[in-house]
Amino acid sequence: MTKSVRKNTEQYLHLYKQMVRIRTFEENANQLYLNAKMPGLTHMYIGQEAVAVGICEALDSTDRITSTHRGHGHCLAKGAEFKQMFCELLGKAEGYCRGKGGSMHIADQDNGNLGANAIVGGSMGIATGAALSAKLLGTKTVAVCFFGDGATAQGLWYEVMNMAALWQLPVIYACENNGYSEYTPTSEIAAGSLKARAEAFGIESHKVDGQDVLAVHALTQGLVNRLRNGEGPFFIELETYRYHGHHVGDINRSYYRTKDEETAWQKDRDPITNFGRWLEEQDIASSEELSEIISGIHAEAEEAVQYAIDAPYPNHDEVDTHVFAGVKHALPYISGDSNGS
Amino acid sequence: MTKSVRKNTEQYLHLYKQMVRIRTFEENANQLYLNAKMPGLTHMYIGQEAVAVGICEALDSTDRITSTHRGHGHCLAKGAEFKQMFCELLGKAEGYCRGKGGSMHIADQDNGNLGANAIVGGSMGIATGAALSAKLLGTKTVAVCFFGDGATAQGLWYEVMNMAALWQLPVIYACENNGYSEYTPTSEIAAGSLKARAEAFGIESHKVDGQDVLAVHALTQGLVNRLRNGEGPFFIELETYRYHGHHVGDINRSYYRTKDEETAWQKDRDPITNFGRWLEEQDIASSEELSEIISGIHAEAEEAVQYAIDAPYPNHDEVDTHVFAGVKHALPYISGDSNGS
Amino acid sequence: MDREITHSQAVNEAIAEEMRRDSTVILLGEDVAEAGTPFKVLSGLVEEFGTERVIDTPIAEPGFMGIAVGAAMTGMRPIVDIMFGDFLFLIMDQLCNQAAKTHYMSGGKLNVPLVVRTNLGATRRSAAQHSQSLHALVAHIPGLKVALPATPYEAKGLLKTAIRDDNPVVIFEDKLSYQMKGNVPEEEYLIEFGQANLLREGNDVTLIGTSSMVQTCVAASDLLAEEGMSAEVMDPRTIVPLDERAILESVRKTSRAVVVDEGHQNYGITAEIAARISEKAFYHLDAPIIRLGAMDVPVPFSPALEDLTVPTPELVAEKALSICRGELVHDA
Amino acid sequence: MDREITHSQAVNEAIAEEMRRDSTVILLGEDVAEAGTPFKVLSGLVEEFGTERVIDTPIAEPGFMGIAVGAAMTGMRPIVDIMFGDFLFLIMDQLCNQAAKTHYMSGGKLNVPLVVRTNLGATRRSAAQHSQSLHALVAHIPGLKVALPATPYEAKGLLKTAIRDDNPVVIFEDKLSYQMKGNVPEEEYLIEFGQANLLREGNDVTLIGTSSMVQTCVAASDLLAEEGMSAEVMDPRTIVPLDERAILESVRKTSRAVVVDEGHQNYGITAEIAARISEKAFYHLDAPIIRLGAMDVPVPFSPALEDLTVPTPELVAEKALSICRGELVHDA
Ligand SMILES: Cc1ncc(C[n+]2csc(CCOP(=O)(O)OP(=O)(O)O)c2C)c(N)n1
Ligand SMILES: Cc1ncc(C[n+]2csc(CCOP(=O)(O)OP(=O)(O)O)c2C)c(N)n1
Ligand SMILES: [Mg+2]
Ligand SMILES: [Mg+2]
Repeated sequence: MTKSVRKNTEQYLHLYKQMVRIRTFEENANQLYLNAKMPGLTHMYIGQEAVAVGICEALDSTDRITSTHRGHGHCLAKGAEFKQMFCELLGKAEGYCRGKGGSMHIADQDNGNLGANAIVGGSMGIATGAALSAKLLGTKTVAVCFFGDGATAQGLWYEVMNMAALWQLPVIYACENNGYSEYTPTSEIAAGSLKARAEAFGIESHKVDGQDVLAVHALTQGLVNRLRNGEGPFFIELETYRYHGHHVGDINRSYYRTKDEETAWQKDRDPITNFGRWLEEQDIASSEELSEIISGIHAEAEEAVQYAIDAPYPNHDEVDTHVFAGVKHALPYISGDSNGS
Repeated sequence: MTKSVRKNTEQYLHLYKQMVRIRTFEENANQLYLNAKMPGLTHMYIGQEAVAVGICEALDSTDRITSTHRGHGHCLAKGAEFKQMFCELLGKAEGYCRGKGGSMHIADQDNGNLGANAIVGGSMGIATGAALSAKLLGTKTVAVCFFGDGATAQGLWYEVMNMAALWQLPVIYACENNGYSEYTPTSEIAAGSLKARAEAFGIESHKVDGQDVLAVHALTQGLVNRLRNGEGPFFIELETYRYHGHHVGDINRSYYRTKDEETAWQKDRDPITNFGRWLEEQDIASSEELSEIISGIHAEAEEAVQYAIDAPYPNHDEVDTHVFAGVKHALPYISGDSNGS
Repeated sequence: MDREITHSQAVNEAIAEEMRRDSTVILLGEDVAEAGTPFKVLSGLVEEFGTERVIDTPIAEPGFMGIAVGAAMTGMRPIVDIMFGDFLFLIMDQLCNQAAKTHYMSGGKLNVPLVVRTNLGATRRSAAQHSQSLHALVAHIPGLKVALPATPYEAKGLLKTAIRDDNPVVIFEDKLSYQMKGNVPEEEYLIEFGQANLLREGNDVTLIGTSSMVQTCVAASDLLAEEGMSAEVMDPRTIVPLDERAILESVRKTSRAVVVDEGHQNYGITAEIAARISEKAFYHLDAPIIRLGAMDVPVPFSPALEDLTVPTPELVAEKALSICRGELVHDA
Repeated sequence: MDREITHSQAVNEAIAEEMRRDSTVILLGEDVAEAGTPFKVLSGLVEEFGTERVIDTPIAEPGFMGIAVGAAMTGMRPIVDIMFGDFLFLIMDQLCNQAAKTHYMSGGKLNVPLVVRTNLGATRRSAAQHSQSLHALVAHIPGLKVALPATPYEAKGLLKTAIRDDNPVVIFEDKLSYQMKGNVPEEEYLIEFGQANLLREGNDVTLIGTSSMVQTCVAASDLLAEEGMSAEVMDPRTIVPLDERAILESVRKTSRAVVVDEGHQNYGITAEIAARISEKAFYHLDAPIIRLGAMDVPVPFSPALEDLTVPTPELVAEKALSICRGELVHDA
């Protein structure tokens, strides 16, 4: 066990915990769906945990992220709590968005998460704008824009990369390349090279194993430091894999990818298993300690799920609140009642 | 005078004539504006003639082009006539679009011009779609998408390049880099390299002197042949310059570019002067012959202008025709009169 | 001969028949081929027509919409699949500045025969960006036709007509009805645009419903019947063109109308229909026209809230009853 | 003290004052800095506020709109310049799916205080893609406020209010009126949203006009006066929120209304206003409400055609007269 490893013990364990939290959250969310306790559909982050955790651990809570339809991992990695998240997924009043957003719009402003987004690529401008604010206000904070490989097809990305590069904005474009856009291998719908696309705008670009939390974290930490010193923007392509279907209802996947491929990633490249093994090898934690971490998180999740199930829905009169900031009820307001009361 | 030059005499003279036609057309259009005879504004192509002519001379009339707000040059180079063009610019019924389109929407379907476009970048999809048709219908025709350097900022370009590359469509993206986006040097609003942006999608890319009609033509001819054989798409960046303002009303330009710069291009790099000199040097045409060409075209233009001035406006009852194909009058039609009669 | 098939099957049949009939018909969109779309509406088409005609695109709606416009101008008849109606916002420039205006701007020389197939409808717990009913936006733009099928029969007949139309047509399917069954003849048929369908005859009030709200109006008419009121139920089927004559005829008979649509109410479809009736059946009206659109809020995720935003049969019946009884008097 | 300045100067002053007052106000758009926009409306601002706050963007409307949304969510108050209202189609996703819904979707935690400044209006010989009046599209989307100034006074007061508003506001200027002069006080003032302005009092008919059509209605009222009719002229100023109370009060007094707007008529602004009046002033109406929007055709280039597409004072007066005289009876 090297000195630096010892020094970082706490952080290593934190990385591990955060990944386990995400996986545990997702397993519970999937179960809620299967038990017909969750309204609608949701997209599982399982398999990609090292990406969200490796990146977000390099950020402060005042740094901003934008997230995607597959957003629970980013939200948790940026510091969100189980209870408010499960409440949101079930449409309850105590959810992060008072149940109005749900899985695809979960946001956690206090921890700098500007929200998941149900429009593929829809948050690329938002993250870039957060970086513009940081620069203009001189906050020294940074922004990370999470998006998938499929989202690279959206023209918006090229528009905002151009401006980010011109204006040297403190933003990282983090592409989680899990190989698929819904039910289509992205290789069939993406020409050329993703990295070259960013580089063409003069943006320094990196490719990293998205299953290796330490590699992701080290790369990001370096880039974040440079962003805080006025460099940037940067692009990172993270090679990763989603274990589950595109969403919880996507069960029969054989027409677009093989079972073998799925098994291989889960067996050989699982970010949690592999990092756990490394922690043991490095004598940072014993297998028992890791099990304890896991069971503690499982218990916490179970409690949060039950809390969310029991929690109340928003009152009916909330249906037209929060349409406009500063207006209590939108319906009277739009017809000219100036207080919207 | 080499053999090949001799063989191509007719074509060389045609290139020259076409460039002179464009310049003459534009000078007349500008004069119509100055004399308050033309409704609205228009964007002069003067200075860029070698681009349109060099490219369009490599095309058949069944090949398609899409054009821009600065579109008279493309339209003429693709074979349009003065009379219908001037009529269109003056909003007359005999115009190519019956006066409904005007300068910014001039189209000439019979010669394969799918139209100018007043949305910057707006025709990038259209050209790509024309190439898709060509491929699916097996026509062996190609499509050329003309656009400016400023238009490269539009995300649409990256979206359609991706598909054109994936589907190997017979399309050339021809970027006329005249250095300016309206009143801003494009270097201030474009990061990285335009060529690299296309190359990132695996698209073979070329840069050429857009003031050298032979160079433009030779490059294009080679690429068109390859497109007809199933290769493609391609990107060409053409270095060029607009002599006039962004539009006819843009007279005071000193805040965004110097008089010296303007003079230098006009003096040293004028596509018509230089090509004329070359024609003389190569003994293809005498200075008198060139003057005759010019005065013939001037006379033709003058006549066409007068024709257009005298031509009638469309009848009032045309205002709601051509809203829907197959419907005579749109106004009754949308309220349920099935014939729109 | 009639048979029962689902809305989804009706759409699939319409496309398959037209693709067989006309080799220039092609399909473009995300996951339209092997996956047959997330709603599985297009399953089997790629097997029959191949990947040259059933084309999986990248996630680039503006891009493939633009490509479809160009393809339509040059000999093809593309059907563009926009997975959720909410993504229409991404293609507005290509649809409204290009497709809608090309025929006019070219003085009739260029045609853009394409179909945008998309959907509408809330209460699927899909939240604000996957639940909108945005047909009012495209209905406002000259040069676009807009169809709103309400049954499998209409889904097939209107879509076939749309594919054969030489203009851009936007057709909105109710995504909650894909599994709904209904009678669809085996024989080929088309449904002409601009022809409303009278579902129920009645004397006391006309209920005009579009798309998902047609069944809501039918259910409301049942509730009204229990109260001894007879309601006429009318489905315009297309909102551009709009069968104004049929609507006015009905309202002139019943003297009262409730207009129901799942788009937002404010500046929405119900306004246009109500305004036309008010103007052109003015002297026949016995009561103000009631409009019921979706509530003017972004669609909330929570089921407890979402269900409040869409008109229900009970609400339609209640409003109809109140005007029939002369109770709804804002300005007395 | 009052002075006469142009609409263009009024806009410029509003922005300059707000930028001085609040350092988080920034301007983004194409050629907004040195060029001061093609309309020269913003001249001088970059000199005072520098290129950090007056930002020339690439020609990438979706991109800089998205950036503005993100900046607004994180402490800035961006004013986004959309050079022609027609380009709104390009930013619809960022404006309507993102900006408009963020506050709601986040349960009130995130705000998007931004202004989209754009324009409307035809008859400038700019053809179909540079002449549209698209305010109906954004007015339909919950979460957006929509302002339509008609005078320099309103241009300044409404824009200042918009900049201070904590929500996304779309403000449409009439591009033909930039050189129009009007009284604008030296002292600071704001104009509250949702407060209609009564320009003329009258008894026979209410003319409700928006933006460019306010002056058309005023001119029509002059023509009507010549015929011995007294028209009330009302300018709603904002269409979201809409001052329904003021409109209804006027129509209940005059018993007749003509609604005039430069957007397309079909599924446009006039429909909503007419439908509300018809419903809520039903028992006071002596005649059908007349709607006059822009003709439902793409805007033609030819002056001979373009001028036919926009309501004129003569047309407004003629229609008003016909309802005052009880002549306009569609359904008698
Ligand atoms: C603009 C838009 N188009 C299409 C969709 C439907 N959709 C949701 S997720 C998805 C695939 C996204 O792929 P990728 O970006 O790789 O993310 P992943 O799902 O792999 O995490 C698609 C097409 C959408 N939500 N938004
Ligand atoms: C989408 C869009 N944004 C802005 C404009 C206004 N505009 C017209 S031409 C132009 C500059 C175009 O520059 P470039 O593409 O280089 O063409 P050039 O004028 O140099 O030929 C701009 C910004 C427009 N017409 N469309
Ligand atoms: Mg992916
Ligand atoms: Mg240029």
